[in-house]
This record gives sequence, structure tokens and C-alpha cells, in this order.
Amino acid sequence: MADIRIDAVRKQFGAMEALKQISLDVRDGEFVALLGPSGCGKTTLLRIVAGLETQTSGRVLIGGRDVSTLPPRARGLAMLFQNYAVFPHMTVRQNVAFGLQMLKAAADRISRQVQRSAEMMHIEDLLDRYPAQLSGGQRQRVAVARALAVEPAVLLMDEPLSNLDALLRLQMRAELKAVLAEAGTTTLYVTHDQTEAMGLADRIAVMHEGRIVQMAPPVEVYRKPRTVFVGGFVGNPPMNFLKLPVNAGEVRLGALTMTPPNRVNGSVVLGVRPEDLELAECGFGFRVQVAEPLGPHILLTGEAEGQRMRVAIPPDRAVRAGETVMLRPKLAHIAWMDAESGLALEGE
Amino acid sequence: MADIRIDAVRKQFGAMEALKQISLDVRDGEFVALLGPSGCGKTTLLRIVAGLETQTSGRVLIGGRDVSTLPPRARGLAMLFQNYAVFPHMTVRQNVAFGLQMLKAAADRISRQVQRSAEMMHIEDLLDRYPAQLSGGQRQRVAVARALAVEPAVLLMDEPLSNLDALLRLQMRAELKAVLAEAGTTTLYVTHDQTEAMGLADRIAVMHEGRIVQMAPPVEVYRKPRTVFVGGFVGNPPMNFLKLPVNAGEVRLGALTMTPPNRVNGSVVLGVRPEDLELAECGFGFRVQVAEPLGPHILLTGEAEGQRMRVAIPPDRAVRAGETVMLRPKLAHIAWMDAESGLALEGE
Amino acid sequence: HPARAQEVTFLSTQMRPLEEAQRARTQILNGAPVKTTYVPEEPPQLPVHLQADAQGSHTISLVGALHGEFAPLVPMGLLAPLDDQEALLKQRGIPDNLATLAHLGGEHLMYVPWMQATYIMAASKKALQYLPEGAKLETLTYSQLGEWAANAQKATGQRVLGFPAGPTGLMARFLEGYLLPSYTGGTVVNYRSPDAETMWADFKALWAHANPNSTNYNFMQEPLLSGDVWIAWDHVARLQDAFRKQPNDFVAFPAPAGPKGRSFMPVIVGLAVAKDAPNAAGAKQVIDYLLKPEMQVTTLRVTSFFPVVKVAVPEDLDPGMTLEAQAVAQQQAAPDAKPVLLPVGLGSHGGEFDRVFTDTFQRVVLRGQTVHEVVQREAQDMQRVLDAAKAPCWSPDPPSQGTCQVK
Amino acid sequence: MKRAVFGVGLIILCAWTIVPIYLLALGALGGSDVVYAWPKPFLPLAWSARSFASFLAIEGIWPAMLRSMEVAVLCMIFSIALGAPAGYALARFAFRGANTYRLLILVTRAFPVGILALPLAVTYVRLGIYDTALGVALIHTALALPFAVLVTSSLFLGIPRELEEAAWVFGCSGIAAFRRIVLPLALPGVAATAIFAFVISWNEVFAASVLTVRHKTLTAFLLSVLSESPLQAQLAGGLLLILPSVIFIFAVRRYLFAMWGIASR
Amino acid sequence: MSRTATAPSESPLPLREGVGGRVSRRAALRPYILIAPSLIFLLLLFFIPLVQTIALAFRTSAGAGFGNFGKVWNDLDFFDAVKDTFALVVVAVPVQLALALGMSMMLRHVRRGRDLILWIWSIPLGISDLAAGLVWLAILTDKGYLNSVLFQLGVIPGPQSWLTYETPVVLFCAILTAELWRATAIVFMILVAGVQLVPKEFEEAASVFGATAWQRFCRVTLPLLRPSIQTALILRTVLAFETFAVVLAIGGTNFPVLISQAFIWQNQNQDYGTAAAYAVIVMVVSLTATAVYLVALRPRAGEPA
Ligand SMILES: Nc1ncnc2c1ncn2[C@@H]1O[C@H](COP(=O)(O)OP(=O)(O)OP(=O)(O)O)[C@@H](O)[C@H]1O
Ligand SMILES: Nc1ncnc2c1ncn2[C@@H]1O[C@H](COP(=O)(O)OP(=O)(O)OP(=O)(O)O)[C@@H](O)[C@H]1O
Ligand SMILES: [Mg+2]
Ligand SMILES: [Mg+2]
Repeated sequence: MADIRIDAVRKQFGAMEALKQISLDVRDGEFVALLGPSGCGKTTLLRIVAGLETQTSGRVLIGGRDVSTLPPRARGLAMLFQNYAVFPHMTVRQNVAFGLQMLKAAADRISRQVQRSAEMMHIEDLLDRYPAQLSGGQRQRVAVARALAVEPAVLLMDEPLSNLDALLRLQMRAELKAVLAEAGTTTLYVTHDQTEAMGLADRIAVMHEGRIVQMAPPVEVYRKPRTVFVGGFVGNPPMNFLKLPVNAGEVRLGALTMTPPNRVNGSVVLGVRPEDLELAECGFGFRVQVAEPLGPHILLTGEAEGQRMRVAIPPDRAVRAGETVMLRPKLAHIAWMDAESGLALEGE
Repeated sequence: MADIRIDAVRKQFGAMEALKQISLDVRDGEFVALLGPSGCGKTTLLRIVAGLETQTSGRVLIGGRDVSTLPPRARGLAMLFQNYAVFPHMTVRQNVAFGLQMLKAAADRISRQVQRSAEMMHIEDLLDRYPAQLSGGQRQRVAVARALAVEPAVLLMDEPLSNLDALLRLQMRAELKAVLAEAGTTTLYVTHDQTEAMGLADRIAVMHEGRIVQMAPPVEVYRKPRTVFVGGFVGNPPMNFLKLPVNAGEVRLGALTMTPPNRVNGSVVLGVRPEDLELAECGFGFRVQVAEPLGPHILLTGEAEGQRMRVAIPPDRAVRAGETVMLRPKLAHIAWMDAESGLALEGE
Repeated sequence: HPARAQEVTFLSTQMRPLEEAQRARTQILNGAPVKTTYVPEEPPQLPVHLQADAQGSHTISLVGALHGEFAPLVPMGLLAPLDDQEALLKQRGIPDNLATLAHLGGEHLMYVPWMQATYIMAASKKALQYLPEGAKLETLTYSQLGEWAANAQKATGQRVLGFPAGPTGLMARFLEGYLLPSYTGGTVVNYRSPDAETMWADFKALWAHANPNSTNYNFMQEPLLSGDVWIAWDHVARLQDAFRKQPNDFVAFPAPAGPKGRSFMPVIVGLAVAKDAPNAAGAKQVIDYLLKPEMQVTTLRVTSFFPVVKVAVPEDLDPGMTLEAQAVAQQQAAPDAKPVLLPVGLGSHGGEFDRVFTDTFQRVVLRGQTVHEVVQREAQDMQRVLDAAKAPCWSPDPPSQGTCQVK
Repeated sequence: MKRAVFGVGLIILCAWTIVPIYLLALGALGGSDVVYAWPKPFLPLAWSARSFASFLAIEGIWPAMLRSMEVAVLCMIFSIALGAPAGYALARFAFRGANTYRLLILVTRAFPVGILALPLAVTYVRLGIYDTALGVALIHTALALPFAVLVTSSLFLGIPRELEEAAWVFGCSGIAAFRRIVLPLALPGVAATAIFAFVISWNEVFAASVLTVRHKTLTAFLLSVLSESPLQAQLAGGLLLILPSVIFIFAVRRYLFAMWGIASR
Repeated sequence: MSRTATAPSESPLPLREGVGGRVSRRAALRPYILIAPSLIFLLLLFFIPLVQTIALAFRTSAGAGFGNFGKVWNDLDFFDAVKDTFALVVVAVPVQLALALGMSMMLRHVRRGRDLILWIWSIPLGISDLAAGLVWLAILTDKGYLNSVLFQLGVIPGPQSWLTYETPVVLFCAILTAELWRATAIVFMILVAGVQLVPKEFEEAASVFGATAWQRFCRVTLPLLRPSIQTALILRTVLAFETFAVVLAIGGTNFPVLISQAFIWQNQNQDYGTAAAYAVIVMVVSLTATAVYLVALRPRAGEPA
């Protein structure tokens, strides 16, 4: 049992409140991705779980045990640092073996594990180099290998693949997933790559300004953002938001009339993802400003109802900048938000 | 005039040849993205251009002048380091102002530029902090701001946005593009984010194992990969490659018969991007193993002709793992490669 | 340097302790006919400074130092002959033997004797009760001294006899000027005589009652004052603090006598003029001033050095000083007194000569080597030193033809 | 619990350094009775600044004090100016003769200066810096140089080269990058070097007394005579000489921590 | 330096700028330009007298030769001096290093008043040898403070001698104690300066991977601190061979060390040749020790220096 329970943790750096009352549960063996804008407190949270930073208040429990006052080494976890922190005075091999040596593992187990993690990270040829002789991405992979080699019960990873190319990242991601699932490792994983979060995570925790604003399975986060922020942050390109006036419980958008959930007056925000907008005969007008062919789709950027909007259309439709096209949202995929609080409206 | 001309540059680290005869031209004001797998020599190349590393042989010319023997400061460029290299003993403000101070810029120009770059990088609130008090992404943005503040004629950037979240990256990318285009800055930009490369670059140089394997505008790189490597590396998910036997100049794929360009015997490689495969009545069989809903599309992973393949289909098609579906490639988007050399076949 | 030519820079290895130097400036030199800058100097630096000075900086005019410190300066050519001062010596009544010494074995007068001192014994009054039956301080012998120390040790459990055998202590003087001549009647010639062997054996026995800290003591006044040592031998200047501070607690008395008499050694401080002195004339004026009887008395008050000129010791002397002065007088006037002259012809080999004595002491007394062998061996060393210096014998050894020879 | 053990450790170590100084002060200020008392009192019974005052009244002590200051400051400047570039060379370049150079500068410490007295003095007379503050400062610099070179070089080694490279790229010359990036980051080492130079110069007695006659530094002035003074005066002199160094260390101590907590990459 | 050949670019390498032969030659000169001022300085002010003095060691009245070294060899105290010198250096330097390391590590965990503690711990640095000798003599002498405490605690019946030839072990310990007190601060200060440049992240990484404080210290901090440790060791060792004022004050003539012999031969015996010979021996010994450190603590090939 190695679940992580973060209980009302706050962290203050001087006057600056980096974490505001964070509570979070990661179940045993679960893979939770932490997603959030730069500077929102992800690293800080990870460091508190690892015991490298002391929370201002709150508790951290691992496997049901309150570890708040334990030193990092007694918490039985491994961590990957955002800036790698590979030991410059050790070869790659020594770096990767480090955690196991600390656990006093047998020599043959160490060498087996080192070999395995190195192969997984494609650094088996670099084992006898020093970090200074590695490229940035290679160094990062050493750090990942070092964390994986110990086969920890709890693994904290801070942007582990940020310096790798897409292809490698794809491979690593798959291998990571397999390895961690097999070992049943409880993982808290910071990433800014949403595809990664979507592909790997059992649940995603979206952080914003020191708070967790939504914690849910990937699809739910994607489909049912709890706030405007989540909708705008998750998804690439992000969700579009149109602020629309409500008249007698109804909203008009071009030729369309829609009914937002109950209890709304004044105005409401309609959220819709670029891929959930279709070219249609009848709908609302969208003036295309930029059309970017992005491979699997074409991304249109333009204006509707005087508000900025992005639309993804299949690559075979020829749309030019300057044109005005008619769009309609897939009704099932519309998210309604309160115009003031930015919170999702219930009862959709 | 600040074009960069890299002329037959080689770099040897002891026995290891990091750069093998690189030649590359970046035109004045052009934005060239360097794309390549981890450890292929991108950073090394940038460092040689900056004068931080001495090439084993070859020359570097900037603005037509051979700068091979000049110290970095005499080369009139700015650089963003992969691991930031922000000065720990200076505040963010001092860091950003550094380059301008070295140029002996007037105080008001400095403060204006600092403000501008800081705003662009969204770090205007952090100006009086020390780097140790910043998050990873914030530090990276400081480094970018520092490089932009000097308005250099030549800008070298080594993965400048790798530690930023998608949304921020999107914004920064747009602003970078605008600012650099306006100033006419010649830019050499290392990235592992293809969307970034595609979106920003006038041309993309794809590097592989110390060589430049293709240098062309983004669409061409995407559409007409010069080698199997480029096709497999660029695009996310990458291009699919099917090795097929050639019979009398013709290739059969399921129910389809295609004609690869001339002079092919034995076998040939057919390259096709996942989004260039359509579900069809009549085509070749594809056994779906994994179906991942990824937002704008569903990614299918499976097998065709006993070879691994990925397919992107519109999100509204319901395909299950285990099913076998019929696919056909868009003929115009097929890339033919030599089965042995991996080079693209001409005369398509 | 015009200003410098007006004044006299006076380099001195004596009167160095802070307060003494201060008094030298304010009580002695302030009345000098020429403005005098008094610079105390550690003895090892003296030749260095004079040599550097002679090479170019030319600052120093007057030098005050011990007889033994002047000796090496002569072969280096750092001193100006003072033959024009011979008259002054006569005029002020400086004893002939001092005047002879001041020629340093050569033709010219190299320095003018300035003040003198010697070494005596000091004891805490607490120790007097253990004085052996029949022994008197004024006529003490070395064997009585041993007994005395033994008695005291038996009674108190403490070894209360002390010698200045530390790194900068003057133990060598004790051996060469007091102990050895008292047993053998000479310093050099009888170095490996049976008498000498007896002496070392006796001294080793005596040392059993000596405070083991003796090898750390440089100045005996401190252990006397702290009470670690009750009976001690040292230079009068190195005992003065005890006598000045607690004149009622200590007694001063002459050095003990051995089978060949009560040997003792003088200490002579002289004044010399540096070669090429910037202000030789001024220096000589200062010499004249310092040799005035009043100044000699003032000097006695300030230091514990006694006048070299004829002058009555004043009544109102510091009580501690008076104690010392009495002991010195007693020592000189003792019926068995045997003055031992300072080495004259050793030149720069004086240090090595001393080293022979301390090595012998180390070997015999501290390391317990066989007396006979040590004495034989060290005698050879002694001969080597004498040969190198080509020094003839000096009193109390019988005069020699050519280099002095150890028998 | 751990915290308590730690605290006790700190206190013991502080006591270990402070108590002897306290005892020195006790001896120096406690009057002559304390010096020779048994058993010795541990509390100041009768403070008396008499021996102190008598020091300060000595003719020439103030000029000597000033001269000492002058020499120490010059020595500090010279050793950093000469030592830091050399330290940088050792840290950043692998050049033929680097180790020979290391040994060479150490010779000044490995060979007792005291033994050099005569030729040293003669050399200084020839150079015309005999009996000057400059001359003494120079020889003190020679003594402090190994500290300056080795200490700064070991600190420069700890400074990531990338930071310097960044400075170059932004238009710094080698010297400017050194001054603006390397030196500030190595400030603790520079401060330590300054302290060493100051203290070495302040306490150095041998060269100072050999190379001066009339213009002695305070230490040469006092220490050369202390050994013959009564014990209490020795203690007082010892204490008096400690003060400036201790005050100096106190003044620069915060530079020793200049990089505390900042210097992460 | 054998590093040049094996080291790839991250170990110190001069040729950062320029290409090929032309400029690299100038770049190769750079380190020499940087060390030149100090070399010229030493040459002018120090090496001339040094060479003259060394020459003195090889000159006797009989001409050039090893006569003075013969005298040293026959010196009664020579072997004791060698033994004592090495005993002191071999014991004192490692203990000082350990102590200073411990102190600088402790300082890292001090939350408040760090600079005050630093200051207190570095006070002995400001104390002259002579004063240090005095202090410890005052403490350790028969009627010193130590005995006063022991006496008042009833451990000893009265004054007790510790510093005589009769108690060589205690004497050695006393000298060692005084040396530790006096000279640990130098090592400490060098380490304090160095410790700050060791990024915290490496220790953090180690602690997350289960390293105990001790393991972190041995496996991470110590190697990263190596340049400072090397410097501290070299300087401290060279200085340890030079220590004598304290030794003389506490040990008297019972604890001769090489350097005190040199001074005794120079000052008391006024035999400059033999003194110079002693000094040459001291120099050779301490430079040999330095060379050993330089070799033993050099970075391995490829490792960043
Ligand atoms: N000092 C060195 N010694 C030996 N090999 C080195 C050294 N520096 C870099 N290399 C090797 O040279 C190759 C190119 O390194 P470089 O840093 O240029 O890669 P990169 O393309 O920037 O990779 P990444 O995307 O991971 O940062 C790598 O394989 C690396 O291991
Ligand atoms: N030592 C510190 N002192 C003051 N503020 C700090 C300190 N460390 C971090 N912060 C601030 O706390 C906030 C959270 O930092 P944290 O490193 O956790 O961000 P993050 O989510 O990891 O960001 P990124 O994705 O950029 O790495 C940031 O705004 C940062 O500026
Ligand atoms: Mg972070
Ligand atoms: Mg790189």
C-alpha cells in the first residue's frame, strides 16, 4: 500500500503563498498527472511530498502513515527533478545505480536494474560517461533511469520528458506506462505536455495559482472542464469561450438557439473545443483570419460574435484566410460556464 | 546583413564525432528551426556558432564575415542556453538587463527593453526576485527575456520553451514570431516540439547523428521527407512505413495497386502519415490494437501487412480495439522510399 | 637624509621589555644631547639589520648589545673601531678587564662597555626551611643545593628547583660559566677530564630533584612568582620581576660552589657605532652621555644592569634591586670566587660553542647516555668549533699558543 | 532530540573556541594576581585595564598601528589582485606547468621566511623598499599569495562555466565576465582570501621586523618585545593584537555567506 | 598535468575561442598571462633571497657540498624533530580537516545566527602563534586553568605537570589540542566558502534516493567539495610543517620539530648554513606532501574538475 494523501497543505515563501490549501489523494498504484501553468506550484507540491520542503501547514501521508516530519529518505520514494540533479562527479552508471546502492541491493541486482533502466531510456551506450559529456536530453534520461532503477513504491516525476524529441518521448511514454503499471508504482507526474498527461494518467489534477481546480480522469477533464481556466488550459488548441447574453433562458448564436442549464440570467459562457465545431450550412458566422495546415487537421483562427475563436477542420476542406464560414457546435460537447465565477454550470 | 553560414563544420569530442561535416545557411532575417533527436548535436552546433566551442574543422560566417576565430562577444549574437544559465547572483531585472548593459545602452532604453521583454515573457512581477526563488518555467522565461532584450541581429535559442505549459508556449510562440519578424532577427532555434518548428520556422533543418538530413520549409519536410528517418521523426504521430515487394514495377497493398517511381526492384518502402489514411470500403486490412481518443482525432494503433501502423481518424467514427477495418491512403500524400538506403525516390 | 643625520637611531638588543624600553626612552634618552630614536631589536635580527643597513639604507648609528652579540659583527665588518673612545674608558674608570674584552680579541676597541650584570640564585623564603643542616646561602655548594632540593621534595612532594633550560633560556651559560668551571677549573681544556665526568654525574643526580618543567622555562621569574619553583638560577634581569614584585618573599644569593671554587660569569653590554653610521658623531655624544655616572645609576634603576663606571649604588634603590645587588656583590667578593671570562675569540661560533654544552646536558641528563662516552664525543665537537674559530683559550683556562685544545 | 544534540554540539564548539580567548582576557585584564594564582579563578575578580592602558601610552604605538593597517590593506589588495587571476587560470585552463606553478607559489609558505632574513633584507635594500610599509606589504603578499591563488581557484572550479559563457555571449570580454560573474559568485572565497591576507599580514612578525627599523608594524613593535615582558604584559599584548583581526573578520563575515542559498544552478 | 590529453571538453580546457592554430595559440597563452604577474612578483621579491638561502645550505666553510646536511644528520635533535614533525602533521591535519568539515556541515543546518557562529569559530584565525601559545600554556601549565578545574573537581590533589619530558604522550596531546584550536579555523573558512557553491539539489537528490546524512556527505558533498578540500589540505599541511611558536611555547625543548630546529640553528647557534639546510628539508618535505595531494585528489579522466 503506497497511496499518497495530501491533506490541506499550504506553503508560504515569505509573503508569497505558493500553495493554498492543497488536498489530493493518489491511490495505490495510480498514475496521477499534475497539470498546470508555469509557476502554479507543481514542483513545490512534489518537493513537499518528497520531504525536501516543509509545508507551512497540512499533512502528507504515504501508505496511511503521516510522513510530514520524516526526512526524505524515510519516505520510501524516488523523485525525478525538473533540473535533473544528476550527480556530476559520478558516471552515468554510478548515477543510475545510486538509489539501489543506498538500498543496499545486491551487486547483481544493481547491475541488472541499471542495464534495464538504461536500455529503457536508450542510454546504455553512455553508461561510462560523465554527465558533463552528455547532451541535455541525455542527461534528463539519466535522471529518469536513476529514478526508475530503484523500483520505488512511490514515484514523483517533475517534467521528466521535457527535453526529449517527440519521437523519443512517445517511446519513453509507452515504456514508462508499461513499466509503472506492471510494478504498480504510485506515480505523481508533473507535465506540461497534455498529450502525455492524457495518454499516461489515470487521473489528472489541474493546478492553478496554488490550488487544485479539477481532479478527474483525462476524458472528463477534457470534456467537462470544471472551470473556464481548465477548459482554456487543457487541450491544444484550447477550448473556445464565447460570452453570450441570455434571454429568457435561451441563448442565440447566429442562426442557432441553445438552452443553457438552469438558473442563468444576464450572460453565460459557452465553451466549445475547436474540433467540436463543424462547417455547416446553417450556424453562426466565423471570419477566418489565419489558416494553418497542421498535418492531421487545419487550424483556423478567427472571430465569431466579435470574440476570438479557433476551429480545427479536416485537412481536406479548403478554407482561406479572409473567408467567412458557417459553423455549428456539436451540442453534446458544449460546456456552459458561469460568466462571472467561471465555474461550470451543473445539470447540463 | 546578418546571415549565418556554417561551412563544413565538424566537431570531435575525443573519439566521439558529434558533428559530421555540417553545412547550413540561414538567410538574413530568416527563422530556421533545428529539429533532431536527443543527442544529435543541436546544442553543439549552436555553441559552435556562438563561439563557445571550437569546431574541429570548418568555418562559421556571420554577415559574410568569417567569425571562426572571433570570441563570442565579437560575434554580435545572443543565445539562450538549454539549461538557462541565468545568473544566480543577479535579480531577474539585472539578468534581463545584462546584455544591454554590456552594450552600454542608455539607462532609459535598458529599462524600457527590460520592461518589454519581461512583459512578453510574463515575468514582469518577478523582476526583483532572484533566480533561486523562481520555478523552472519562470527561470526559462527569464533566460528568453534576457536574450530578447538585447535585440540581437542573430539569435540562437536552445529549446527555449521546453519547460512551459502548452498554453503559455502557444502565447510565447506567437509573440516570439511577431517580435523576431518585426526586428528581422536571424534566428537559429533548436526545438523538439514539431508544432513549434512548423509554426515558427521559415525553414526546418532536420539533424540526425551529427548530420543535416533535410533542410526545407516546414510543409515540404512534412510532406516530402527526404529520408525514412525524417518521415519517422517529423509528425506526431510519425509517418507509417510499410515495406512492400515490387512486382514488375507495381506494388500491391490489399486490394490496391500502386506504382512507385521508376527504377525500383525487389522491395520499396511506402510512407504514409496517419492522417492520410482513410477508412474506406475498399483498401487494405488494418487490425486495430489500441484506439486512443485524443481530442481532435482518434489514434488507432495496429497492424497492416504484418507491420505496425498508426491511423488518425475523425473523432466521430467508432472503432474498437480488435476490429479489422479497411483503409486506403490518399495517393497524393504517399512518399516512396528506397528500401535499402532509406532515401526518398525521386520523380513521384 | 638630513633629518636622519641630525638624530641618532639607536638599535639595542637590551632593554627590550615594553616597560623597560619605554623607560629607556622617557627616563634615560630623553635627556640625550642628540635626539635619539630608541629601537629595541631581537638579538637574531641584529646582524641582519646592520648588514642591510650597511648595504644601503644607512639609518643606524648606535648599537647596544651583549659582548657575545658583538663578536660575530666584527668579522662581518659592521662596526666602526672606537679607538678614540679609549680615553673615555679611562676617564670614567671602567675596569681594564672589561676594556680588554671590548677589543673582542683584536687591536681596536670595538665597543664601549655600557652596563653589566651576572647570574645569581634566587629562592623563595618558603624553601629556606629545607636548607640542609649547616648550609648557608652565601656559601652554598652544589652538593648542598642537591640536598636542599631533595629535602624540599621529600617534604612537599614537589620538585622545587628550577633551571632556565627552555628554548630561549640561558642554561648554556650555567653549564659553561658556573657548573663546569666550578668542578674543573676551566671551560674548555678539561672538557673530558674525570672532573668533568664527576660533575655531570653529580648534576644528573641533582636533576632528579629539579622541576621537570625546567625544559620549558626561559625566564625563572615566572615560575618563581607562580610558586612552581622555589629555588632557581638565572640572569639577574630574568629574575628581577620576582624581586621587584615581591621583595619580601624572595632571597637572592650567590651561585653555589663546586670542588674548584665558586665560578661565575659576567654579562657585559656595550655600545658600538655602526660602520658608515649616518651620525657617528652624534652616536659618540650619546655614548658619552650614557656613561655619565648619573645615567648609569638611572640605568640601574630602569633595568637590572649594573654600572660599569665607578659610582656608588644609591641607597634608595628598589628593594628588589637591592636584594639582587647584594647577591651580586656577595658573589664577586666570595673568598672562593672564580670569575669566568666571556669567550673572546669565538666570533660567530659562539652559538655552536654553547650548543656543545647543551647537547652534553641533553645526552647525559635528559637522555641518560653514558657520561664518559658523551663527554668524549662532545669534546671532539668542541674542538671542531674551536678549530673553526681559531680561538685561543681564555680565562679561566690557561692561555694557549694558537687554537685552544681540549685535553 | 536531534535538534538538541545539534544545539549542544554547536555550543560545545563555540565554547571550545571562545573559552581560551576568555581565559586570555582574564589573564590580560585580571591583574597580576590572577596570572599566578592557584587555583585559578574563572571569574574576573578585579578587572584592570592598566596593562592595556600602559600599552596604549607607549611612544610610537599609534603610528605603528596605522602602519599595520596600511600594510594589511595593501597586502589584501595585492594578494587578491595577483592571486585571483592566477586562481582563475588554474581553475579554468588545463595548461602545462599548472602543478609546477602550484608548487612554486607554495614555496613561499613551505620555506620558512624567517630563514631568509639576511638575503631578504639585502634584496629589499637594493629595491629601495627597505623599512617601508610597501616593502612589508609585498612580502606579506608573497605569504598570502598561496592562499589567494588556491582558495580562489577552488571556488572558481565550483562556478558553472555556462554562466560565464552566457556572459561572453552577451558581449562580455573575458575580463568583464570574470569581474561581473565569476568574482561575485566566488565572493565567499574572495572574502576568505581577504581575511587570510589581513590576518597573515597583521600577525606576521618576522619579516616585518627584519625589513623595518624605524617604521615597524604594530606586531613587530609589540611581539618582538613581548617575549621578554612579564607574563601579564604578554597576555595583554596578545589580546590587544587579536582585536583588529577579530573586528575585521566580523566586518566581512557576511561576504563569506554571499552565495549562501543562491548558488543553485 | 596529465589531464590535458584525456579530458574532454568539460574539464578545464583553454581553447574555448577561435579555431585551429592561429588563435588557439593565443588562447593557449592565456593561462600564462594570468599567472605571469604573480610569478614575476614572486621572482622579484622572493626567489632571489630564496635561491641565495638555498645556496647557503650547500655552502660550508670548506666549500660547496652537503656538509650542512651532515650537520643536520648529526644533530642531536634531528631524528626526534623528524618524528615529532610527522607525528604532528599526520595526526593534526586529518583531525583538523574532519573537524572543519563537521563544523561547516553543521553551519549549514544553523537557522539563525549563522554568521555569528561563523565569526566565533573563526576567531582563532586572528590569533598570532605567540598568543595562542601563551593561552594554551596558561591553560595547561602546572597551575593552569585545566589543573584548577581538575583540582576543584577533586580529580587531582594539587598542581600536576603535563608538559614535561616525563609525560611525552600527554605533551603531544596538549600540543595537538593547541594546534587544533589554533589552526582548524583556516580549514573551516576555506570549506565554508566552498560549500556554498555546491548546489543543494544534489544532496536533495541523494536524500530522496534514500541516502542517510552520512551517505549524502560521503557520496555527494565530499566529492563535490573536492577542490576546496584539496586546497585546504595543501595549505594546512604546508602550514603544519611550519608550526613552531605554539610547539615551542608548550613543548619547550622537549618537542623539537624541524622548523624550530631551523630557528634554533639560526638564532641560538648562529649557523646559517645548517639553518638553511633544515629549511630546505622542510621545504622539500612539504612540497612532496603537496605533490602527493595534487596527484591523489586530481579528477579522474572526464570527470569535471
Ligand atoms: N563534452 C562532451 N564530451 C563527449 N561527448 C559529448 C560532449 N558534449 C556532448 N557530447 C555528445 O555529443 C552529442 C551531441 O550533443 P548535443 O548536446 O549537441 O546534443 P543535442 O542535439 O543538443 O541533444 P539534446 O536534444 O538532448 O539536448 C551527444 O551524443 C553527446 O553525448
Ligand atoms: N524559494 C522561493 N521563494 C519565493 N518564491 C518561490 C520560491 N520557490 C518558488 N517560488 C514561487 O512559487 C511558485 C511555485 O513554484 P513552483 O516551482 O512550484 O512552480 P511550478 O509549478 O513547478 O512551475 P514550472 O512549471 O514553471 O516549473 C512560483 O510562482 C515561484 O515563483
Ligand atoms: Mg516546476
Ligand atoms: Mg541540447
